Amino acid sequence: MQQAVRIQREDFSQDDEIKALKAGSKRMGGIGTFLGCARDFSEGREVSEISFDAYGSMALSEMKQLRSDAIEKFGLLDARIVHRIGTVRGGDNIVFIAAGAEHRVAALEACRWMIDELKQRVPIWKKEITPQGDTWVMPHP
Amino acid sequence: MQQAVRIQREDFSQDDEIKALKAGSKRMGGIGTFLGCARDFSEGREVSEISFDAYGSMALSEMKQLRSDAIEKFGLLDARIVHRIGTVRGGDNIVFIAAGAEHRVAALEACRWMIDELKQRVPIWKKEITPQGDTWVMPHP
Amino acid sequence: MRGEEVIKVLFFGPVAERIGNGVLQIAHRPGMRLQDLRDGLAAQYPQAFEIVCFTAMNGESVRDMSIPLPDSSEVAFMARFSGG
Amino acid sequence: MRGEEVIKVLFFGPVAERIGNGVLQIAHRPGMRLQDLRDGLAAQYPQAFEIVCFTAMNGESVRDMSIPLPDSSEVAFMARFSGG
Repeated sequence: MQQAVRIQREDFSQDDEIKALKAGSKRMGGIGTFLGCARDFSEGREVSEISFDAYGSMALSEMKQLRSDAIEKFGLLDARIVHRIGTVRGGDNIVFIAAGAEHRVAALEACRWMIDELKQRVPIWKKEITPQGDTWVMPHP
Repeated sequence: MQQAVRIQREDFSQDDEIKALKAGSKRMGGIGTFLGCARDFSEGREVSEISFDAYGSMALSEMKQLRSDAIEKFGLLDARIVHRIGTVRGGDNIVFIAAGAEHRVAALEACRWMIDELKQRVPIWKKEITPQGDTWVMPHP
Repeated sequence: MRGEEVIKVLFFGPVAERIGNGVLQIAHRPGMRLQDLRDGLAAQYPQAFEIVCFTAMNGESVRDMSIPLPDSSEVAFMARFSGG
Repeated sequence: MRGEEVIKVLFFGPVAERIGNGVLQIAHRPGMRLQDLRDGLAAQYPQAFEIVCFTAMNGESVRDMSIPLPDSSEVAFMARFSGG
């Protein structure tokens, strides 16, 4: 079984991730997931590819900490986080977050919290590659 | 490709559902899902199986309406709802909801709203089969 | 045709278990209202109707029990839902 | 050993692009603080440091720029994250 927190170039399977998430407990009544995908259009421009740069070692340790924090904060039974790096095309998967809990509210709230926190905490940067040139995405504060 | 809203005995694949959800648009930046599973323990009792009864035709039309309502209310690009009937065991999948939107907030909020509404609107009943006997689940108002 | 018209009444899950049946055929009477059907069945199956929370007519949720009940209607008296 | 000690400075994404490099080796001076390192680099690469929002030392986020900078430290000056 793969690690619960990963940064990788290759795509992932939700079925595999959910199977791994469930493996630890049959008391899991609710699983919330968030899947972030590459859009082929952003801020009025066509986007052909998105490429990622990451401070790999720090990103991985921040993601591991984020998973532990979520498990504790929401009383989860388990959680998983996978982020791709390298270059992806429109429609491709970028990030996957899953939270499993006894009841649905904790699972769904944890999922929402984790993706919000990931964007704040994890040193990864995306560049949009468009026919008009490449642009690093600069999120507003 | 399978229908976006289904009631079925057989299990489903999240990968297949997400692939179908994404098929309509490459502008989908966020997909929220909720997966409800059978717990092997409920209100202090061991649960060996859960069986479902449904008012099939009404349940399906309520689920279709729920999908349309969610798409309109949250400006989703697409949504899917699958509910199993028959008998499932601890850890098995029961219900799957997916909401795809341009941005994550709409996707995650729609997902939360859909599972809450499904429980209110859709005529399906679950019976917990335990070593001490069978009990229809009676949710509190 | 007189005497042939019936209402099909459906029960599911915990209500069906208490009725001991998933479907009943009830003779339709002219001028019959949903409330009349419910009153008759509730008198006959009080334990089942204790847990009835929702009523549907022809697959649509109904709150106003005073509406007329056409013949050949399909009515469901349902307990609180517990799917999902 | 004097003169051999260096600080490894890492840049990623938009900052690396403006620096024109992902890593710089900076000589370590005794008593050096994080702020000294930053000031020196910011003077040399003003465009890159315009977008620097976060600093990490040895993989941990740092807010207090007055802390001492041991030799062999790994420091990253980073723009606002845009992953996920």
